Amino acid sequence: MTELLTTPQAKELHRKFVEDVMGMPSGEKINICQQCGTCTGSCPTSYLMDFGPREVIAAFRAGMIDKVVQSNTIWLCTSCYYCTVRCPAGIKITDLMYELKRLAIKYDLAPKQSKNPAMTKYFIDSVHKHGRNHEVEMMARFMLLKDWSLPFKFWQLGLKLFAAGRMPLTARNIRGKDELEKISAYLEAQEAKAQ
Amino acid sequence: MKYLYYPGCSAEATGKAYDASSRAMMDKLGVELVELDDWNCCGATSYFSVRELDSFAIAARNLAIAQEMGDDELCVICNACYTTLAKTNRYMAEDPHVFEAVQGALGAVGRSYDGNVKVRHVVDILINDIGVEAIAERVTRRLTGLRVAPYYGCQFSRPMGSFDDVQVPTTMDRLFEAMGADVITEFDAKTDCCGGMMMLTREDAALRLCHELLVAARQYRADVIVAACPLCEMNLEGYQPRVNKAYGTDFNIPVMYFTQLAGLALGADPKQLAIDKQVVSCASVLAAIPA
Amino acid sequence: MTAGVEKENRVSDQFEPRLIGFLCRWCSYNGADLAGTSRMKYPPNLVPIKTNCSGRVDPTHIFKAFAEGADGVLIAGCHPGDCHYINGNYRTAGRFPLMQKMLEQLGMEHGRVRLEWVSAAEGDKFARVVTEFTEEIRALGPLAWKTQTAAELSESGRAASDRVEEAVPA
Amino acid sequence: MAEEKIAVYICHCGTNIAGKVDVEEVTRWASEQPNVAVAREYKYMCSDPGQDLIKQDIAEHGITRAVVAACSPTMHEPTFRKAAGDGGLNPYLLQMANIREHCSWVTIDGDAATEKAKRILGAQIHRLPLNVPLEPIEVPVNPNVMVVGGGIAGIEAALKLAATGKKVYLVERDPSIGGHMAMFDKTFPTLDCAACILTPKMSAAGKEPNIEMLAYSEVTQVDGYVGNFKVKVRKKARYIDIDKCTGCALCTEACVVRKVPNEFDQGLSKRSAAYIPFPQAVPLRATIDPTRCLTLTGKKCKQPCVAACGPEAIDFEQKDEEIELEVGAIIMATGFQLWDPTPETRYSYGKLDNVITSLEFERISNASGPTGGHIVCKNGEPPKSVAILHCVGSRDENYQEFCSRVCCMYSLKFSHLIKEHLPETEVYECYIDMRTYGKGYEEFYKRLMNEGVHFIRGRAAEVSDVGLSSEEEGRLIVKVEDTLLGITRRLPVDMVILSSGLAPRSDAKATSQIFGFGCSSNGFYLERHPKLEPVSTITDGIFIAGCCQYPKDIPDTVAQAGAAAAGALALVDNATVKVEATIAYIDPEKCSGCHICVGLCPHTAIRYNEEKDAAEVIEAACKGCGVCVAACGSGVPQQRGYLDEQIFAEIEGALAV
Repeated sequence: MTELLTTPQAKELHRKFVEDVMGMPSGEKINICQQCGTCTGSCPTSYLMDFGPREVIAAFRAGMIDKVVQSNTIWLCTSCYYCTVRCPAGIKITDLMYELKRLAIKYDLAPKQSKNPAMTKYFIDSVHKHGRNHEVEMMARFMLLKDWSLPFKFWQLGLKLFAAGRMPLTARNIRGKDELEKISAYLEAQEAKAQ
Repeated sequence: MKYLYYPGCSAEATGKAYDASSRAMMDKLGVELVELDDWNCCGATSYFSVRELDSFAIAARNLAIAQEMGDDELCVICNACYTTLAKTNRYMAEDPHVFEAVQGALGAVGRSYDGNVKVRHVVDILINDIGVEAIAERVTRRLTGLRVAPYYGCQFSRPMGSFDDVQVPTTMDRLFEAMGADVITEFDAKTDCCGGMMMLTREDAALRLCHELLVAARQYRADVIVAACPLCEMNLEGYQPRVNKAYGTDFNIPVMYFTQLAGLALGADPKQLAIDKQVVSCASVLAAIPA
Repeated sequence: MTAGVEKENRVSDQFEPRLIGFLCRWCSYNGADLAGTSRMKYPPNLVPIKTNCSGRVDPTHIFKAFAEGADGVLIAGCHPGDCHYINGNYRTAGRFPLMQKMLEQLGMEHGRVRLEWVSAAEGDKFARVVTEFTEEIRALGPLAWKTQTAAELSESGRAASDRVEEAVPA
Repeated sequence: MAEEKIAVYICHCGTNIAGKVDVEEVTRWASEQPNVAVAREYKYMCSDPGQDLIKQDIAEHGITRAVVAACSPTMHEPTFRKAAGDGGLNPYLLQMANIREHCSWVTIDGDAATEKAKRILGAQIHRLPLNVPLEPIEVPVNPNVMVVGGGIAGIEAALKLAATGKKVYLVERDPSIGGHMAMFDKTFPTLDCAACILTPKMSAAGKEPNIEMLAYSEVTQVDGYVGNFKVKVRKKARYIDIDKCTGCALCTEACVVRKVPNEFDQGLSKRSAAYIPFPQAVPLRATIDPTRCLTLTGKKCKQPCVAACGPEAIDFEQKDEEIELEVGAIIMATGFQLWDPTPETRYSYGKLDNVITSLEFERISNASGPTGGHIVCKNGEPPKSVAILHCVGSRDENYQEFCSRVCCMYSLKFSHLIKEHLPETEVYECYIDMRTYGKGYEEFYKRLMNEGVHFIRGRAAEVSDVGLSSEEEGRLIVKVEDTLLGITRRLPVDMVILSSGLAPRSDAKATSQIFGFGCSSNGFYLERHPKLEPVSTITDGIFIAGCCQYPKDIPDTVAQAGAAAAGALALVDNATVKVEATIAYIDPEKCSGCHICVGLCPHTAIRYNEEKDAAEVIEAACKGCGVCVAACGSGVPQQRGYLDEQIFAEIEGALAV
């Protein structure tokens, strides 16, 4: 099964994926996937994915998880959970997608053209900075750095929202905002210790 | 009645109207919403992408505060916040490893959480605590004849389905039926995905999903779509022009937060409900229901 | 779970509790057989003793087991309603709490006796129960009763069992 | 006690035991145990040479007790006890120690297994000296047999038994026998018409003098034991004198209540309150539905049925009647029910027209069905395209985990019927795995490929009515991933057939409790042994056949029915049967007559004897549960084979190691 696990990185990703997934509650259910396709058929965005949810599991079994991590698949998951609630094998596929996102970010393997990792990053930055996600700031940053075309696409809507007071320009910080960074730092340290 | 209340980040921006209308509606029902002190972002789906434990710990900070405030229930209006917070509880209960880690992380900032604060979606509270009968009694402006398409979105009852059916939720249907509306119970797309955050990163994909939803709403002759999530509402309402542009359609279907429409039925002032803050005009809706 | 069993199964210097399991012949004994035919793995600490019905298990049997050095005793019978003898297992259920009380009066920790309903189809449940039970008793540690003589114990047991039966509604 | 000579035999069972347990060590250890005269190991104790070992040792070494450490006693205790008997030893002086199912198969570590084997064996070695010779009690056998359920399995079993001259009571819950098979149009893979092959058997069962048919009846209580069951049967009131009724059906035409959903047609047609479920019904007698009949529900009715009935068979005064029957054996053939797809909401069953179950399609395609065999949608139009969704509710942890075995084949049959009736209609089969395991099945699959059916490997995700294009508008849209292409397809169709799995009957559990045997975890009746005794239950004298045991097709069902009939015959063809000797006895001298046991005995097998002022056991009624033994404060009642001191000895032995 693992003849495809040629590169050290592929081996490492496979190992980490197995370790993490088997650590999840009922993570071992991934073993009993019937490849029935209910997940992919239910997925609102699978038609765009390099690997549909079903193929993600097939690829994992073929020792190709590294290919999946580098694919666009995981950045197209909208976390709608259709696959998870419909899976006849009880596999928590949405959680698998999160796991793959984590691997992609951890090993910096996200496809460069994909905007989602950046969006994720700005979201977290914003939360760390203010304690809450300041939508306007996040979007502004995203547009400036990632997608120049957006402001032009959205100017009409933007104006309407602004007029309606639905786009406040200044952010309010929470008192305990530094707590969030501390929490992340603590968990990062713990993880480091574990390895 | 009194509930500890978690507005969520959108409530301060695009989702202002959801926050305002929730408070106004609850007020009409004699329920006080006490805002959670110094709450932080639930982490939404983004944190899951960094370290799963981060998302749980970040979310748990809010639950810890609720515990500190001596409450064992937390009312949430945003589907994403609801799922993230509830999922945190579930995983803390299911997985001792998660429980430990979260405790440790909270400990690092001088907090602690035992996992006993029940996360309640506002719809859950309306249906199961207040009850449709009690609500029906307080209706002053019946929604007679109004074709309402309740749009639950993804994370309303998925994945947990703790207070409503995972695949075919009906709680909002029951709510608006009690208010005399002509509810489209068979609304096929009621839990389909609106595209969520993808509207910014893969607009084509998100527009396609919104288009499918709007087609379904039109097929069922909906006068209004009511949503229970800021992102759903934003995408379905705000992006209708973009959908029309992309698909050569002429959709102009009013989309409201369900709390706005419910608020109207309960006699709240449209201003309080921030109905004028909608992008697609709700005039047709207001006109359709006798004051 | 297998990993856990792996650990339990190795003969190591950690405390290995000695357990006696009274299995009703119709349901639980067959359930244990099914665990075998399905090659499920569980700790080796429990020795099964077959009775026709869990209702046959007499307080004195339990005293005897503890007196002979058992650290825990399991009674397993058919699910309520499934009893091959109509309601024998209800007798067991009625008797059990009082047996527990007695044992506690005699200074025994709660949880050294356990009652479970295991059907002939529940091989997995049998394996799970034995695994849990072994762990729990391991945690409780050895029983200090081995010093006392079987005679006096089964005597007190016999006396106590009278009290039990009087208390059980016929 | 007298010095006993115990022989110990440790079976390798090939590697099943020896692969884990150190049999040499156990043998060595056994040879050092008190009273052990001989200790041997052998590759297969159950083989003839193995059994001969026991006989030889009895002869040569004057063995007085023996224990075989091998598999479960439920497997081979009879074998070895017989061997001991043949060797001149009382069979009850031989015990088995279960070191396979309870030891070698469930233990990971070899040393641990070896130690456990010693404990299990030690318990029996300690017990043996206390064993006393027993004689199995021989009881007469009632030659009659009861068959419960009148589907193809029950009919087949009843006919086979009747042919041997045995009296058979055939109990059927519905007004007619026939079961599910009577609803089908064709049968796979041969496509012979179900009615053509079933109807003759039905009428044969109706005419067979040795079969007493109890249709529209249910078993309410079962007492007794192997060879001697007492069964209470409630004959539900038909409100028709079955002897007078000629089955002319005039009452059904006269009846004014005409809008009752017809169960036989899955509610797709209507029947009257007075009805005959289907034209070939056996017995061909009318029934009046007490829940719908105006008269019987206390409403006003001119009772045109009474006027229409020539032979004056209608009797509104009729009452349910309970009868008690005595039989020596019982065959359960209670069948299955189709899994109700309503909970699988994404398929919109019950919400969207033209989403139908397989059984509904069976009726629609049946010449005597609600549409006269014309395959049409609700609006009467033939479908231009049909999707057949496999594995509905099957192979799914949320519903039924198992595979129902027949759905793939009946789905292929449906495709063929559609293509036969409507050659222009497109048919899509959405499947996970195509399971065509039977004789001629794979060939049938190939045939359907040639008939132009579209096979899509993928489990349908959902069925919706929201069309996104002109082609989709007003039709049913099936979303499914074609897993062989890796793309998701939207199939616009006019009819969706849900190939639902076969489920245990909703009352299977309750029924199994009435008869005193168990159900498997999947809800079907539990067989005594999955391979060697698939038609027996843990209760001697009660057999199972057909889909009540597990989903199966008609050939397997008929074969199993024959096997169950043979099993029952092998029992009731004997004048007597030996039953367990392990029953209770009470020493009147010791008994204080406190009555506690009398009230506790589940089988009222203990009575209080006035002049002895003591309780006494009615041997024929005692089933040997031992409740009285445990209940008695002074330990007076004892149970043969399970004496207190025997159990004590087992405990000592188990803990001595």
